[in-house]
Amino acid sequence: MATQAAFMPGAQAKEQGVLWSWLTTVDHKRIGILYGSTAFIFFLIGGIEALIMRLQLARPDNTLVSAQTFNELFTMHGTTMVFLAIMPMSAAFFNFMIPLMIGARDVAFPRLNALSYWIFLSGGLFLNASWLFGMAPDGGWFGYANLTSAQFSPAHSIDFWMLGLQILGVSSMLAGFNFIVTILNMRAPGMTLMRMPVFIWMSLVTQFLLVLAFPAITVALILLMFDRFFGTLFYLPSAGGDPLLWQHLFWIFGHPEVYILILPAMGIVSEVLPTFARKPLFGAPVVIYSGIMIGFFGFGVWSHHMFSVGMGPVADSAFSIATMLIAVPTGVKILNWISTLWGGSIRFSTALYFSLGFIAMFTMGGLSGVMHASPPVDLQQTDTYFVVAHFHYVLFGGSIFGLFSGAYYWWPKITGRLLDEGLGKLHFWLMMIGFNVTFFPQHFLGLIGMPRRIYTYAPDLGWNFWNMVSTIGAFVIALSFVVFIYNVIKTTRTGQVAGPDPWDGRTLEWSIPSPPPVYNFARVPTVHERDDFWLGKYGDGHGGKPRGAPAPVTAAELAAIHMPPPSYWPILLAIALSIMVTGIMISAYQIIVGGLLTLFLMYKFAMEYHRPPEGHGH
Amino acid sequence: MTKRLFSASTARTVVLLAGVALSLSSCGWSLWDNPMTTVRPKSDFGRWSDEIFMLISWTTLVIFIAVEGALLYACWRFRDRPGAPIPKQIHGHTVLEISWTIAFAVVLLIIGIPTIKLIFKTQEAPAATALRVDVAGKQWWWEFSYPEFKITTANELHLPVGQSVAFDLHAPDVIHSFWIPQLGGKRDVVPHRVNRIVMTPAVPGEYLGQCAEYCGMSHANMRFRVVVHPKGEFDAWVKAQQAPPAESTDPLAQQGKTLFAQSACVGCHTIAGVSAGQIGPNLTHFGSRKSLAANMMPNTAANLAKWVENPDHLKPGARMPNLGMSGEQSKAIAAYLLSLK
Amino acid sequence: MADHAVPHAAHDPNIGTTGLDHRKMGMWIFLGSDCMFFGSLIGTYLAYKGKSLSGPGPHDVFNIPLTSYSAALLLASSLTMVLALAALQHNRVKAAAGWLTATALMGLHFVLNQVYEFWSFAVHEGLKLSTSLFGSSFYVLTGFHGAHVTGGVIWLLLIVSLALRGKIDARDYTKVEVAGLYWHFVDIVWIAIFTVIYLIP
Amino acid sequence: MAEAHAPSTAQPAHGGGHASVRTYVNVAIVLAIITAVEVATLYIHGIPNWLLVSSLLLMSAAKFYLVVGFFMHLKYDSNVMRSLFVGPLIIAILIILAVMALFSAYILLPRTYP
Repeated sequence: MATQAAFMPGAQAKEQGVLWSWLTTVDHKRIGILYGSTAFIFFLIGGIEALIMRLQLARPDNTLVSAQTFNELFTMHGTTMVFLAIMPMSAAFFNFMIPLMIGARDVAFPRLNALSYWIFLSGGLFLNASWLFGMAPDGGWFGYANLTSAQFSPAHSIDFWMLGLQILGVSSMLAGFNFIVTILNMRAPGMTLMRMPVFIWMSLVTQFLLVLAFPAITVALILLMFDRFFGTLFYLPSAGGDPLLWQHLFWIFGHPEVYILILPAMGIVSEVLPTFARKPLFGAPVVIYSGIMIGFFGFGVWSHHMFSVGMGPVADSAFSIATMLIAVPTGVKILNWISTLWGGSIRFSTALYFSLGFIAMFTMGGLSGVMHASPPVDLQQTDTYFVVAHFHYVLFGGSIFGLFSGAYYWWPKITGRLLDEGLGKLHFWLMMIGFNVTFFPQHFLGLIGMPRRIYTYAPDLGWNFWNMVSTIGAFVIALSFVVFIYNVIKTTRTGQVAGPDPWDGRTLEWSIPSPPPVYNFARVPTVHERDDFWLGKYGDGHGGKPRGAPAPVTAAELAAIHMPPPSYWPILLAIALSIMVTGIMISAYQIIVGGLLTLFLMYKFAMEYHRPPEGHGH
Repeated sequence: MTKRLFSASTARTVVLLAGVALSLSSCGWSLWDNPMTTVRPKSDFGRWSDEIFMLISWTTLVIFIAVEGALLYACWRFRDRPGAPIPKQIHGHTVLEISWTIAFAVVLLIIGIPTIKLIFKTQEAPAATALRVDVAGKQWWWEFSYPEFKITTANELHLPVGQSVAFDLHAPDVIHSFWIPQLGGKRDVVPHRVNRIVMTPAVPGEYLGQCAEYCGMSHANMRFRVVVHPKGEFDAWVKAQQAPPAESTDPLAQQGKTLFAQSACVGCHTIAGVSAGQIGPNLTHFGSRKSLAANMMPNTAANLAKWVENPDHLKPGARMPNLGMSGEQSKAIAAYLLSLK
Repeated sequence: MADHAVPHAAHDPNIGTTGLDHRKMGMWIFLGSDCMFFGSLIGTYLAYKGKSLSGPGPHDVFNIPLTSYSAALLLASSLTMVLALAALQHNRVKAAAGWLTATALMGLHFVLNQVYEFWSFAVHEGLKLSTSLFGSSFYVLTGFHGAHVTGGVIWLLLIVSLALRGKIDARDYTKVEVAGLYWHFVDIVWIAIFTVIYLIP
Repeated sequence: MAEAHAPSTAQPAHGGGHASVRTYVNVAIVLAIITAVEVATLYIHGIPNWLLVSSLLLMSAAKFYLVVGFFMHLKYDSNVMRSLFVGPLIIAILIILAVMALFSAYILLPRTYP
């Protein structure tokens, strides 16, 4: 048990077959790829749901789908995009890039990392399995009480949603603990916090938001579960319960969640711009502090989602002011990004296109957000398509553009091959045009009174034209992803081989081969500055000379690298946990059996490496 | 591989953004005048919100143009040129950072101060002279009661022009949101508490309202109609509503009345002098209403007969059960209900 | 004892480049996160305080002497927990196992007290989960705390079983320390609950 | 906080070691005394409510501090560990206070309907 044999790269995979090696992998890079590809599939599912909704809304009084189906579609679209697409796509980059960018060989808890992925997968499958049972959730991604109570939603659809989110929450929090420890505790020698790449900083803030925001929704969902299954009265108005309690708990989670979705993209942009402008990030400490400010204030603005519920003028004013304050660090970030470009020597790669798209579109989303910070204005706009437009400018124009910037930027690092730049730019322009055609008219629709979450509308309200435009735009977006998928397929075999540093990068991940070896760094680097790799190549411009190539790595150094071997406990534990949680819908015996199994597997999991390898300590 | 297509792509960016700006500035204006527009306010409350909205819109438009302009200019001006040296490695500029932080704070003050003032102004207690209307949002229709006049009606709200109105909002089932876009912002209708919204309609006319908080299957069909009357007209409307329902001599309507009184209808609906059900809409003056099923369709005999026959077919999830009425029976009931002027 | 972590950092996968232990840091973050969990539950309880429409109120049912005894039990178990850690750090494995057993037993006693408390509230005072907002929020809050204690008891007993099988010695003190952090946290949550829910009128 | 925890420059930071068994026992005695006083205050009549509530909160904060500081060694531990726990604790307390304020607004400032 105490002998943790040195795991030599690749050896295990050859012995045990490809599938088994992926099921048992604890390599952060493989887990990152699993996260990314799973999330992309869920992203496509969520996108198809959106297309069906757009088709339904293309014409007034349309009957393509029923009211019930439409309500299921928008519920699942929101839930899927937030929890199964954007968050895990970010997690893919956290997994793959964090260790590489801080000069580590793996994350702090590799098996916990695998566990997070398998729990995420089971949560995603569970949530989508509801379609197969004809019981897709229909309470909205926000699931406002008391519509979700047993009285108004007696079917299991809400249970699928409630338990699915609970499972996904466990996954996110485990990943959060893991990455916080990884970032704080596994940085390469010399990499102080202020020398960390800005992407790592934004990831760190995101992880803190995750581990601190998810408990609130966990509690909200627990209360809902008790209401639905055990007869408690938390959201039951007739017993004095207040449905607004749900809204408060939900948005205490939900607003930080917005920053969970956008901060990773901001981090990516903060890496891509300096690389292609060939200039350091302007005011990097300011960008970092802004990110921290956004994260911290993110916990103090939740009620701006609730201006219309009647909290009274004092609370309205307090949350309005707090919300406006949060616009300051956000605006400061945008100006710092533009200043990074200023005076640079900008190379227009696809990755940079997407980052520029991020800045342009996120600025719009941010500015329409300022409108909602003013409660009197918000009262007209909340729950209309104006808000739909606003948050798609933030989450699609922001997060998705940012994540695709990261995808084009790090693709060569992950796969060893470059994506085709021509197809990439086609993807960008189709997505940019399609996105604006889809969502810009929704500002108009909101201002002329179209409420959200309606499956049909009357023909005489002046909404027909813009709805049709919006639907057409949605299909242009879909086309852009066809181009992306084609690009991926085409370049997998024939793409140009990237080499370790295709973009003339600035951070540590570009100092190692593409794709990186299992152990990442043959020799753990020592860091002297932010953008250390760049300074090593070019000097600091103030007389600091470029550093020469490092001494070649010796066989003895390679032999001394210990990597954790694969483990099948994470996937088993994830299965057991799912058995336990889903038992709530099926039978108490299943909960007990699943619970005991979970406990047993946790014990086996913990005891797999009871002791560190021999030679430690004394 | 990263250096090609520069000028062409920039040109496309410019064209695209110009197009966006154009659509913002030119085609926008002509389409604001719609039945549920929020930017042509017809009440004091709506007008105040709209003033702040315009203030923020213009402010943010200036910022928008400045930021996007700077972005595009930077992309054009500092594009990579062949053989260009490594640019100067600038790490930041403290004075700049401080000054744009302050600039943002100033902009927010410009927006924030009137906002806070307006929050308090719009949430003051209503004047003693204000007309009180109790609004109940139910799955999926609206009930309006005027306690001063002892009138209850459904899905059609009648208001006098120029008089302050205080709506007290109740929700017996789930959360809804009361919204008449042309008369101002919405206020959620929350079980367990009574919310209030106060406004003074300024222009007579017909407006549309709709539930704006997702409330279940037929949320999209929870609409209502608002009629703002000139003063005298409103009084006449009140009088008509207070009167007992008209008695029709039409035999079909008479037959319908008998059917109504003998069937399950009476369990849910009130018709003064006939029944006293509390669950569904009050039908005492149903014939005077212009629309049916929470403003889903015109209140015609044909529509009404279809509705009585199978409510769920017209309005998914409708709480009114299918009573198994035959075509003849439902036509009779429709004739009766429409006679209730 | 591993007093010099840095030289070994390259070998021990649990020690990071800052010289801090991953597991300990992870536990602290978990506890920070759990603060939000109990914070939300306590917030719920307080939001609903005094808003029940019926049923017995808090001070009709509370058995303060019993709960004070439970609170004292948990505090005492915190002491035995640190004593266990101190013993293990000096490689006195048997003593450590003894203190751990004492800790777990006190925890178990606490849980049994709570079971008795719930039972007597339900049977004698007529306060059930579905009686009133107070019943709902009280049982869910204290019940989740009780579940945390139960989890802790199982954890401690597993460590005791390892110790009895000779699988734990001074090298493994971090395992006990991390379990201890969790245990003390459960204790401080009870300190808060005891004051906010039981004592404050 | 940033520069103080540069990797490889930090001191080895271990729990234990800094506090002796004697300290632990002393802390436990103080905890027991505070608890006794807490419970005792309940049985003294005539204390004004504000004084009772604030003294109870103060005493439980003291207990909280003692357990976290000594039993959990946070007093001796690295700044990283301290901020990992104290930061979230502060956010949690602020949120509890905000929720209380939001839900009591209806009691403190009743909206009078004529």
